[in-house]
Amino acid sequence: MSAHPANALPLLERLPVALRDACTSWLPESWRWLANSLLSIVAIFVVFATLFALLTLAERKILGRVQNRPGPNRAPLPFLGIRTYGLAQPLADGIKMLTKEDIVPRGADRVLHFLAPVALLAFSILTFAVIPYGRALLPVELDAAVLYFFAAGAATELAIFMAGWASRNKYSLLAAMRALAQLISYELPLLLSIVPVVLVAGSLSTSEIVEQQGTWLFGVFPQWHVFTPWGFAGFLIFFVAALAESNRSPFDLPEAESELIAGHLTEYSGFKYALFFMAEYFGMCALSGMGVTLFLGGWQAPIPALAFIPSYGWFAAKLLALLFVFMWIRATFPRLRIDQLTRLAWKFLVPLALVNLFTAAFWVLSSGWAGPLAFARWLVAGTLVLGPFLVLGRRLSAGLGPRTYRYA
Amino acid sequence: MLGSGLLQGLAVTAKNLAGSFHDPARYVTTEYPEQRTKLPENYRNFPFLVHDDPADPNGTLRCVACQICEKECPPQCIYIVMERDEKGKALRRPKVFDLDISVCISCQICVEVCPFDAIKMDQEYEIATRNRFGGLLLHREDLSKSNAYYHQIHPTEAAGVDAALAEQKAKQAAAKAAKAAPAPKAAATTATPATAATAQDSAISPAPAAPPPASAPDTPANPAPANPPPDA
Amino acid sequence: MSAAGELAGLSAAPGTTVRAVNDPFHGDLLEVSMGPHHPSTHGVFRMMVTLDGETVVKLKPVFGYLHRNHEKLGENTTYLGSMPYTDRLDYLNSMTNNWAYALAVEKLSGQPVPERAEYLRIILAELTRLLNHTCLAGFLLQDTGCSGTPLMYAFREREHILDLFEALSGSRMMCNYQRFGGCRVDPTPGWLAAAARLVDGYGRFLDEYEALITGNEILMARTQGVGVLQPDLAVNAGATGPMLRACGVDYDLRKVDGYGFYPRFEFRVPLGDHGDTYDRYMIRVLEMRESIRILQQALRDLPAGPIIDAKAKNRGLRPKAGEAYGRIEGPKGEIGFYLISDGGPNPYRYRVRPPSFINLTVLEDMCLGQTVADAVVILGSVDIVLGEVDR
Amino acid sequence: METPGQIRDRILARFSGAEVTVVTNPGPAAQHSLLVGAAHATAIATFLRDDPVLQLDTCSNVTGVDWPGREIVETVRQPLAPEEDADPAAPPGVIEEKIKRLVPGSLEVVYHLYSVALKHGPVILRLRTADRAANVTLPSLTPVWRACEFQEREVFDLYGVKFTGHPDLRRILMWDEFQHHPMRKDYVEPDDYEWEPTPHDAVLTKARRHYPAPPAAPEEESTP
Amino acid sequence: MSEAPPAPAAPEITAAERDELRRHGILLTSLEELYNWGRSNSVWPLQFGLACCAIEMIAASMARFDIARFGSEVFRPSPRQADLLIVSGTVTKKMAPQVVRLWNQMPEPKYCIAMGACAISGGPFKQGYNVLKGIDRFIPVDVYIPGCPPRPEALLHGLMQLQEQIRAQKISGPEAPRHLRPEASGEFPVPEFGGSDLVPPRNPDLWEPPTIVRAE
Repeated sequence: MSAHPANALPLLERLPVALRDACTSWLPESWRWLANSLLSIVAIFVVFATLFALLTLAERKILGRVQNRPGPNRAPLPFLGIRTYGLAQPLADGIKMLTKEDIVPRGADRVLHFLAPVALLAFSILTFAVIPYGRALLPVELDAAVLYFFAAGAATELAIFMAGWASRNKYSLLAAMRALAQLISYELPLLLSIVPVVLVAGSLSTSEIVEQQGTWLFGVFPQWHVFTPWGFAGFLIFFVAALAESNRSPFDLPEAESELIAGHLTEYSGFKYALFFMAEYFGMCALSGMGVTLFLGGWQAPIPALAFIPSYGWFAAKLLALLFVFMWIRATFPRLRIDQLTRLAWKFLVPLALVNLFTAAFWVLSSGWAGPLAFARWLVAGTLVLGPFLVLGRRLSAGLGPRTYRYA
Repeated sequence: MLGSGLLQGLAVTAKNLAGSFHDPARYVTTEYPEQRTKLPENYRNFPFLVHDDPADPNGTLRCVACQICEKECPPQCIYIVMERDEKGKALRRPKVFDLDISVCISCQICVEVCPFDAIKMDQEYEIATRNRFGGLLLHREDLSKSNAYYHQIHPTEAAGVDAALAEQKAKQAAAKAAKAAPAPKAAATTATPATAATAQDSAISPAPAAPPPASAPDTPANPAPANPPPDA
Repeated sequence: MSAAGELAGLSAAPGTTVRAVNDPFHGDLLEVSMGPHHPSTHGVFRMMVTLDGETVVKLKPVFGYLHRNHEKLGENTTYLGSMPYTDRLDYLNSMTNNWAYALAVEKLSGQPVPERAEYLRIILAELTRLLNHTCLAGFLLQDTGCSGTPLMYAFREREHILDLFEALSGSRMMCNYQRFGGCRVDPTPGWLAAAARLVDGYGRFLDEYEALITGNEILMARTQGVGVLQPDLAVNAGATGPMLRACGVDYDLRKVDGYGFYPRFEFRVPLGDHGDTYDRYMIRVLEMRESIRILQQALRDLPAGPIIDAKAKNRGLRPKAGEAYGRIEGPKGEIGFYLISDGGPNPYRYRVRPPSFINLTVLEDMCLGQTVADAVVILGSVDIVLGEVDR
Repeated sequence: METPGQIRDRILARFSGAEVTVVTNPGPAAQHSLLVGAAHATAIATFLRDDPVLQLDTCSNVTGVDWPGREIVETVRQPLAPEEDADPAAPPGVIEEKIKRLVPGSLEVVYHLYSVALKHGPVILRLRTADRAANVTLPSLTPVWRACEFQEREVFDLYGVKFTGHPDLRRILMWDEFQHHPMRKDYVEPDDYEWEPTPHDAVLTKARRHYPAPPAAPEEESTP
Repeated sequence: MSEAPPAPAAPEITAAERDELRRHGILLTSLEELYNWGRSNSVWPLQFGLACCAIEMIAASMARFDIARFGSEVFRPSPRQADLLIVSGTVTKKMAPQVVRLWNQMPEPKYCIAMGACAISGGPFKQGYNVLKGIDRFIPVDVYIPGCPPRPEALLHGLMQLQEQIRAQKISGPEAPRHLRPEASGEFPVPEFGGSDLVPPRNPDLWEPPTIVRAE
């Protein structure tokens, strides 16, 4: 974990680390790091597995509320029979999934069919290692943390391809091809969208990036990257690409229910299916976490007055807010088509991200401008962001638009 | 601008999300089984047989086993055997009245064609069962329900039926007294002022229900005019 | 987009030659059988799709998975006995099916219909049109990949219409309401007031629905220019209803045949210019707004009087020998009944002209050259109900 | 719109040797139809479609009808051969004769044609096969109206009319292995009513076949 | 594994052993309850509509009735992830093999609800030549919901009946459900298309025509 001067922090802030240290303090020094790492892994896994369970429920509830209905609310607690607004629902689903028969289709590649969900989950867990969850909570301090994150994250699509290929099902195969196309298309804008952050921060270390966002303009306005023109654009590009990377609506093409039954999941049952589901949510969490880290100030409080709330609290709040947006979007949008998906990536997001790189460069260059020049700086950067957006947006939606109709 | 339509859509869903917590129009769930939608009076689900005396549910069935409904039933789910005495004389009541609700489509044609107001539509729908053959073939005993029950589920319609029957009885009595031509045949055509007028209001209109029209003749099998039959 | 147009020639579709499935030069084609169990085939429809990558190069519909012998049963049942069966043809729109059948029988037997009944038929038919188009909008958006939200809103409104149907006819879906020579149940003032409230509020629902989705760029991208149908092909292939009008062909039986009392009402017929999926969707939305106008007029002007002709015979109807073809503008297109009577209690021949079945004739023409995702959406925009397609 | 008679006359003027007769409809609907011989059917259909006065550009409905062979008693009026010296102005003598005749069955296909462009219709075409067994071939009108494609397939499937010139004549509603044409009046459906809770005579008879000796029915308790 | 309630103690069983057995039994009962609780509250239906009843099934999942409250709104399009087959509508003979195939593709434990008259007996269409007279001729049905179509509430009622049935299941012993008995297969023979009917027209192991008991 990070090398913060732990004692300088308030108790609440230190609490998770202190607990861990208390647990391992009896071990000899040479063993302690291993135990610490294992404990961190377990802690992360437990936290995110619980979050996954709650997120599935939250998603069903939010979808329900958007659709004017309550969502799951009847499953009583086991043995007690008390209804708790459906809190027990994920547990019931989990028990059922665990005990469900596991079917491997005849003619499927048994090894790959088994490996795919495992690999997917493994890769998505790997990405959790470099996200700073709090001031003192960074599992692995890596110099090239951002690079590591995207390298591990990209491998998940490979697992989807494995699943699609191994299932020996035509729908799964189509899904596999879609997943690959999607991977290739969206890895680029995803990476390009964070280059400006790296450029401005001058570091690939996530903790460093978060630290740098910890200042306040006039003591009120947080200096998060999203509140700059390039950061805003970068965040939007990142978010769209993250939606695509985590196969969420409107980019859930591999799983496209109305077209490909369940896509790469068509032949998965029982616990393997649950693993896929889990990995999807883990991926979503990881990407949201990275988005929070890079653009939304990580664990920093929005105003200094609220800094007494522990940093991991802020991180969690921002993470949940982003996840809510994921679900909100899922509740609203139709799905894109595969060619439109790739076109959106190559003809819109990638050029925008490239231009955004220049905007960021300009931002860095003009960092000394003050007074009226500061205004000019915003104006120029804003134009650099908005102009290409309008031009490219118009080109992208050429020929599309509302129509007027005649009457006989 | 690209994205404005998307934002508009998000606004609508957000409005519904928030509205589901305070706006009854945006939270429309009836939490069955704790809450139930009030069934409109006209609601129909499977027929039943009306009997007049709860003390003798099978003896006072209005059904005379004329088998008209059996013949007219589109999916052919009614089976009637008339009861006969030792000499083979028809007793004008059903010995067997079986109704297969695994086939019945609740089309109400049996009710429309019945000249004796003997078969009416029930409103029971919680009849899911594990027993395919035992649970879904209803016999005369299962089908027989009291007139009071009929009044309970279709009050307006039942009142009309009762009035018509009383009228018919009075007329029969009068006819008998006058030793006039045998009435029953003509009486059979007396209209059921069937499906009730206020029946439709109860479930849908929070506004005070309008007074029922004097009579609403609408049994197409027997399109009686609005005024009572001439021989009444 | 243009590919479909080029291929839409009259001779093209049935025998269009495509590459061999196993082609050493260009790579293999993928044959996918979509359906009869598929989330987007609206029941048990099946499409044998041949794909080149994601592009559809051949599409053969397979029918019959819901062929429940409606016509044969109709020939073994009395005229009245077939009425509840028509409910189950296009099970979303029992009221219009009832009307079409009643109309055909009335033509066959020369049965007049009282004025109030004609008004009621129009009210219920237009409510059915609202119901059907609302559901279609929901299902179509479900096919484009919405996670249920538009469908939920559509069904929320549908429930309100169903409440009206249930209060009037006793059943939510299988109304069995029309009779030869009139209708079965007279609505009460309370029912009419409830209907008027619903009609007045429906415009607001449509506004919200359109705000949710009509301007959505993703929907436009998914539907504009997708599944273009040429007007001359549409006419030749017997397409009817909103599908035909989306191609810009002005043909609405309510205007053309003027059955019922439609000529008394003021309404317009919206026409599309592109004939694509978006037009098919929008035409339905605009038709709903016209339906609201018709409903407002009908509810305002509903005359008093009997709801069924005094001489009308339903039970034991034996029309004179002869034949009749009666058709109305159903929500899905021209729904017609062709009846031949030999003077008996059952029709000698009972034939349903199913609009969604015949509208599917051009499915392959619309889908060729599009992607598999489009095929699903195009099928959704045809608006089929399998009960009617297979009968 | 022209009456069926006018249309027939125009067709006959255009195609010499074509068989076209007006079939009158005695019912109140009075939708009369044209019975067209198979030989010229495609040409006549094309003519109807392209004729500027009619422009029957769409075929709304295609129906199969089965007319099984039946025995009819009909009165035949035959003019007596005029006698040599009869007054030519007098009406020729007639003898009436009642004969029993076996009308051979046929399969009929009915096409309802409408004009979308001119908004009129219907013009009803009827085509008849020679019999119901061997000669059940009719020309397909799908090349003229695409609308007939699936409907003719349906008629083929359910009635067994073979349409020549149809691009894709396969069974459409029943499965390919199916051997019968179920909408024909003499079709016997498979015997799969093994048990029906409310059997009717026909069904009960069928069901009995599965139970050569049905178990003795217990007497239902009679109503007091 | 032993029976859930400990058997009447045979003389050679000591008190300690009986205690042990009882503990075992309690553990088993708790396990059973947890297992049944999990399954009964997470019944995911197959997204599979056949006819009219499918519309009411969809309506049951919509806002007014909201089958999600029971945890069952996850209509899975793939049979591999589904627990419940709602046969919602007329099963034609042309469709019957596909339905059986879908049933076979579902992993155990799986349940089947026959929704509506057509699925139970062929309903109004039972006299049709292409209509299967009840899906229970080929696959085992757990709950029958009559109606044409049943109201959405009736479907919910049927679902609740199914939940009750699941909760009452034993995980061992002779009355254990099919999926826990090794000798019982969850796979059922798929009928084939014959010249005039399905071959065979029913699954003789599963469905025997009951005897006609009918007073004349």
